[in-house]
Amino acid sequence: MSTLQRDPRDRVQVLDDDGRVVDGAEVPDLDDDDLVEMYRSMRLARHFDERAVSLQRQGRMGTYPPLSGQEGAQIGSAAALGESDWMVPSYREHGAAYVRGLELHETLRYWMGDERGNSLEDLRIFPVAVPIASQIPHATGAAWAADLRGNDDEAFVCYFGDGATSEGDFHEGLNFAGVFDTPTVFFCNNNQWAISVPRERQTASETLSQKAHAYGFEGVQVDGMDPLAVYKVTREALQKAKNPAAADEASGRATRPTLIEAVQYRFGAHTTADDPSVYRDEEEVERWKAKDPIPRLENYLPSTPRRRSSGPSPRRCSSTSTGTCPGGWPSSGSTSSGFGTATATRSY
Amino acid sequence: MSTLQRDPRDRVQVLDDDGRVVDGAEVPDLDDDDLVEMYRSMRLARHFDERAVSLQRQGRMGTYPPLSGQEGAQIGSAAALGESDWMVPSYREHGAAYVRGLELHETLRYWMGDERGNSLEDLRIFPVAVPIASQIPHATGAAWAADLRGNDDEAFVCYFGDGATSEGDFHEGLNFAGVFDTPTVFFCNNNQWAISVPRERQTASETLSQKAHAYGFEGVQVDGMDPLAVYKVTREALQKAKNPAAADEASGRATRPTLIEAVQYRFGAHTTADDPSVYRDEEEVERWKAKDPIPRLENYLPSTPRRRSSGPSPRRCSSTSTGTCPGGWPSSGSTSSGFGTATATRSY
Amino acid sequence: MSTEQQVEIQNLTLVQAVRDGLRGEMQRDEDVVVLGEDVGQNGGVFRATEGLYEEFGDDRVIDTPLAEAGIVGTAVGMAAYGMRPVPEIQFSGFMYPGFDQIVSHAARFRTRSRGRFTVPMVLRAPYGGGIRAPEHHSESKEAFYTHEAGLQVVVPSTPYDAKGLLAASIRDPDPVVFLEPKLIYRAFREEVPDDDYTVDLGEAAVRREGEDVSLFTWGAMTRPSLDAAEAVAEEGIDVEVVDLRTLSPMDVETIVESFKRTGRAVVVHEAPKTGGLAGEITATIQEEALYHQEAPIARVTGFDVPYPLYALEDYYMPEHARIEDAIRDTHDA
Amino acid sequence: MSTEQQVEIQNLTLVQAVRDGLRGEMQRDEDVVVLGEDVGQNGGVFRATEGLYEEFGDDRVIDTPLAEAGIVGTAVGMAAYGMRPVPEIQFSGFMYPGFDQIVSHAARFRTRSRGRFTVPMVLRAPYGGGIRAPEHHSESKEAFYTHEAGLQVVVPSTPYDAKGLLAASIRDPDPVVFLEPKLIYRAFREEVPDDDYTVDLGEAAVRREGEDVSLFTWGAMTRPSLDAAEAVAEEGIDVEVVDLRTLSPMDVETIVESFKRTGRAVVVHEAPKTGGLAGEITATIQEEALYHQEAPIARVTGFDVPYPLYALEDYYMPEHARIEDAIRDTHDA
Ligand SMILES: Cc1ncc(C[n+]2csc(CCOP(=O)(O)OP(=O)(O)O)c2C)c(N)n1
Ligand SMILES: Cc1ncc(C[n+]2csc(CCOP(=O)(O)OP(=O)(O)O)c2C)c(N)n1
Ligand SMILES: [Mg+2]
Ligand SMILES: [Mg+2]
Repeated sequence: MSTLQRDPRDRVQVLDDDGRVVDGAEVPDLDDDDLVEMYRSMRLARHFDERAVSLQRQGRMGTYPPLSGQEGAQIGSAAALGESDWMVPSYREHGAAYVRGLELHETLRYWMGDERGNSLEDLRIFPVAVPIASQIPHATGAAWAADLRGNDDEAFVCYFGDGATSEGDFHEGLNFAGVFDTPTVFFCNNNQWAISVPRERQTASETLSQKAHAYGFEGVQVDGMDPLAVYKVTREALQKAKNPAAADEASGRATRPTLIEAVQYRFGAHTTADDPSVYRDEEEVERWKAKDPIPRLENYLPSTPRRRSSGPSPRRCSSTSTGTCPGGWPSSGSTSSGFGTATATRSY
Repeated sequence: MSTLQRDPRDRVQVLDDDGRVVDGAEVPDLDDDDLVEMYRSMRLARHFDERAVSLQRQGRMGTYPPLSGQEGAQIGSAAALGESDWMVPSYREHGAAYVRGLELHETLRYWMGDERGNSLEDLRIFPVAVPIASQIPHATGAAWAADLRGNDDEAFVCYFGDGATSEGDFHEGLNFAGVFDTPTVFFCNNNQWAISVPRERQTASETLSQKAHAYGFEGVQVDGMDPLAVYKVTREALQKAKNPAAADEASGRATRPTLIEAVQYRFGAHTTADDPSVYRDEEEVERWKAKDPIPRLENYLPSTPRRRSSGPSPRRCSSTSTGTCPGGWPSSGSTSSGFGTATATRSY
Repeated sequence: MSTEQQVEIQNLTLVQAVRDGLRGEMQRDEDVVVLGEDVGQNGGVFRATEGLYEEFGDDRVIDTPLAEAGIVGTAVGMAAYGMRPVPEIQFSGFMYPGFDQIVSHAARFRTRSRGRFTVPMVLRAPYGGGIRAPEHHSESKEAFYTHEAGLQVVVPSTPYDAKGLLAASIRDPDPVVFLEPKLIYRAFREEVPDDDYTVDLGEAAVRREGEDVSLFTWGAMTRPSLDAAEAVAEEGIDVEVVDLRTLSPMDVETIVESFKRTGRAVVVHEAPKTGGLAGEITATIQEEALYHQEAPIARVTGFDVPYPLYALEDYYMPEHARIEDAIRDTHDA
Repeated sequence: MSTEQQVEIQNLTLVQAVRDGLRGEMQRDEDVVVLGEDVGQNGGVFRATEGLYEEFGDDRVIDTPLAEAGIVGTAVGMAAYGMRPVPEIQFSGFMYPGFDQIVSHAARFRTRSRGRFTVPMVLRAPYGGGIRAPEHHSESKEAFYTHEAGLQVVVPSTPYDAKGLLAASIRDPDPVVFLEPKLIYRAFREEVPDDDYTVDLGEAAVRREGEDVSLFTWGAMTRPSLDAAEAVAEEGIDVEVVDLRTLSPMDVETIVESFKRTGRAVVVHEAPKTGGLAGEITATIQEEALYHQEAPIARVTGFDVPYPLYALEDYYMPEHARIEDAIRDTHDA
């Protein structure tokens, strides 16, 4: 059974809080290079985040939305994208966009108030969306267009927060996806807070993932601070988006879209303009810090099966390498992750 | 178990298509006068509808939205309202509004292009809402206000169609109702069509009632052409709205709002400007006509327990009787239906 | 194609010309898709998409769920991906649930991404009053859209223009709000070439030349304006009637040039006066040509009230008597 | 209340005055409730509701789900029921998801029901640019709301007015869109009476008297306009600066009376030029007082582009140099 077919209240996990594989969990098929790259990207994202917050404090950057705590969800999900897949971010996906090939200086440039940091040539990343949930219908529409054009190897991952699920655009975007069966993966970063509003105030529904049933497709809840579990469900959802019949061989009735609720926590402030101490306890933060995705993956790494990557990995599309991205990326039929080797030579 | 706690796919019925009580169904506690009044109102609504369509054809009225086929849902639900309850209609609830006390000539006046037909003094009816689903947040907000004011005997029934469930306003209105636990009954007249768009094109979800689970409250599907079943579920939902703990004595955890999906059919055109032969088969219409709520209730009437109403019925609020509606209506604690005797003297 | 059909195609109503324009563009370019409520099998509530579903199928003429933000928002996504969606909103009064997607997204993708993503989308909606319709079916709020810099706004007033402007809009790389005056959907016919052609965006049309007073208008108000011009012509007042056709970007050159000759102007629109486009036009004229101005510029518009239900709409809509009076006053001032 | 607090209360920033106004009205009238995103425990992202949650509790200072149509729509329902909700939209650029509820419902319940239902709601939103914020956080689209007849639109420019206009708005039986210029939320302090008071809607304030040129503006543009007036005063140009305060209904009398004296005018606003209120004001002036007009009325406004990210916003916003130039040109024309 695909993990996507679980009860939405049944949270998918691969690693426990200490980085040990949980009983019965199936570890996703990632080779060591990919795992190391995943780890490296998570560390880099955290480091970038700290630097960005400090640049803002120094008055060298405008308001910035930090991501610390959410690296597992961002890197785990972005790593699952194939080269021909698309990413439709909110405003906090710096780490995910980096995995996809966006240079970090472009992210800085954008948050320093320059639209050119948002001009993501050939990366298959939509521009940063500030109005909450507004990007969701875009993801549905673009995926629908890909489907109408017969581009069967393209699926779309659309990111948004727990707060976004309350907006009409969430409802209409997911409902269209269900009706037109578009290849869209709706990835909800439930970080427990929408600025100062806690998840319970956002909706009375027990889980966010179960909202998928209102639209006739599958919803799944995953431990968003477990990068391997996130990778796994995102990968399965992407595969289903591109080939729903194969994803559910039994019935052949699976539909393309999936709603993933990645349960996680934002360690820092909502943005640099926010002071979370006004609305939440330090104790709560500490509790969630015990699930920090970075030490978790770090603890897991020594116990990997030690497989090397087979064959040449596809390169991350990177403007520093060849300037533009090769039009002919390997097809998403390839099982390789979104990571490549080109970045391994960078030093930070 | 309250019928509201059923699986949303399990359609509540009291009468079968021929007007016989279905096995195991509990007939709602309505006395003969009420049943006859219900029947009379349904006939009257049908008759009014036919006259209105013909007035429009004669050029004596503007566009008019007919209700034929939907009398069971309209009269059955409106009869369940207590005097202190409120009705928030869409644009097709002429029958429901009549039960609530709106004179039919006011309805004609409105559709003849005069806002005064919409100035519903003291009837606890909100004005006709033309933009689809826009009245849903109003119903949530007004119910919320009643709750904040401590007016515990007021619940709100909000009507809308199957098409309305696709709008953001539906989502936001129901989500707020769940979060703030407002005394609102969301009554969806699923008449299978939104102009020419069939129910299946509206959403991929199996039922509309199950959408309630996305908002953390109960959803129930009812045979909308069975006035007794409609009365029953609406009554239960209203009681729960006003006293959720009592409604679910076992757990005491029931929430106030309910989504009712009343499955039915519009026999006529969407409006007098519409030609349904372009998009649907006469055969389908005939199939649904076999469920016509009027002969169904007519067949049932001879088999009632023949109880007379006990005590004075509350009067329908009627502008022809005393001009205005008595401020001190009997409290909704009374088990009487929304019908009264004042109208029984009218002839049509 | 039968001869009979060819003859029909040459002499079309405005709504038929819209349909013909859509059809031509859909034949020309596979990326053009039509989506909206009841646009498919039903052919649109005004029949503007009649026959397209049969000709192009469900993948290109798409009945959507009842959700305007969803319609506009998914169309924005489609357009950003590279298609040319032509969403229809059933009445312009129902564009507001999709307003955020129109003004915050369709209008901004190009700037937001510095040209990486554009939104070649044409958002069609029947608009304006006078057809004895229910509440919200008679809106005329073009000023909302002309105030948003990333949008182009077009209102045709003739069948020929409707087809040509629609084609130009669909081929344009940026979003167009295409408002169709439903009062004149079937009011008259005009010869419309069978072949596809475009009418350039941003160019006004002088419908009647005149030397005494310039009258600026668009859409359904063009006809009563022309009628009024004919009526006052008998009194010796020679009115130039300019149909703006594209409201954003506005053809300021033609407006100013006409005004410089006449020194007097009347602006006519259905929308409420305050904040309506007549104010913008007046301000522009006095900026560019104040020293030619001989009289106050008159605004003949709807009133500053919510559009009434139909029993009162005849009092609301500008009609030729009000226009005539304004012309006379302006002429005599 | 301690003396220290009393002193503070007398000398408030604009955002503190808003808070003080809310507090006073909530104390006066139990029906007043505040709702919106982060207005509760967090006290609002600009601290406009700070302390209210603690004082009035969760039933009157309500954190809502993240949904603007839901916020406005439920507030409309509350208001129709008889309460006096004061919803906050976090930034005016996020009012659009709720636009339908604002223009089609808040603005129309009275007319729709011929007075049976009214909507005594005040929709507050921080608005305008200049604070180096992300996209959509610097909007200035008051013209959208002034074009909708059923809405009143208010923009305070001083702490005293903010409190008094807000109180008047809350007590008004009809809906008010209350736009708070966030650039000056904390720019300066002013003596504000501790007691409650109202500043009447619909009345402009002459901030500086002058004989040569009338300058009409509102909100955050009032200060650079006054600065510009002082600067040109040294050159002998005497500018009258009129702060409109209420944009709808507009105080046409004060505008026209001032203009009749000066014969020259400059209108200053942040919103894009095309379709901005400067056009409306100009058109009104020339209707009412053309024969007093000595020079074209200048519009100093934002540009007809989407509001840029902050690296360019200083070029976008009108500042006193641009205003000075316009005054000089108008004076010398
Ligand atoms: C339509 C809209 N309303 C309000 C805001 C202001 N705002 C920015 S982020 C935010 C909270 C978002 O919460 P969530 O969706 O959970 O995402 P998170 O920030 O937690 O990642 C709000 C209210 C906005 N950007 N857009
Ligand atoms: C926001 C909005 N969009 C579109 C319309 C046009 N319209 C009027 S009724 C209707 C279909 C409504 O279908 P449904 O909700 O099922 O109600 P029914 O008419 O079947 O009772 C449409 C699209 C509208 N009134 N409001
Ligand atoms: Mg969140
Ligand atoms: Mg329906």
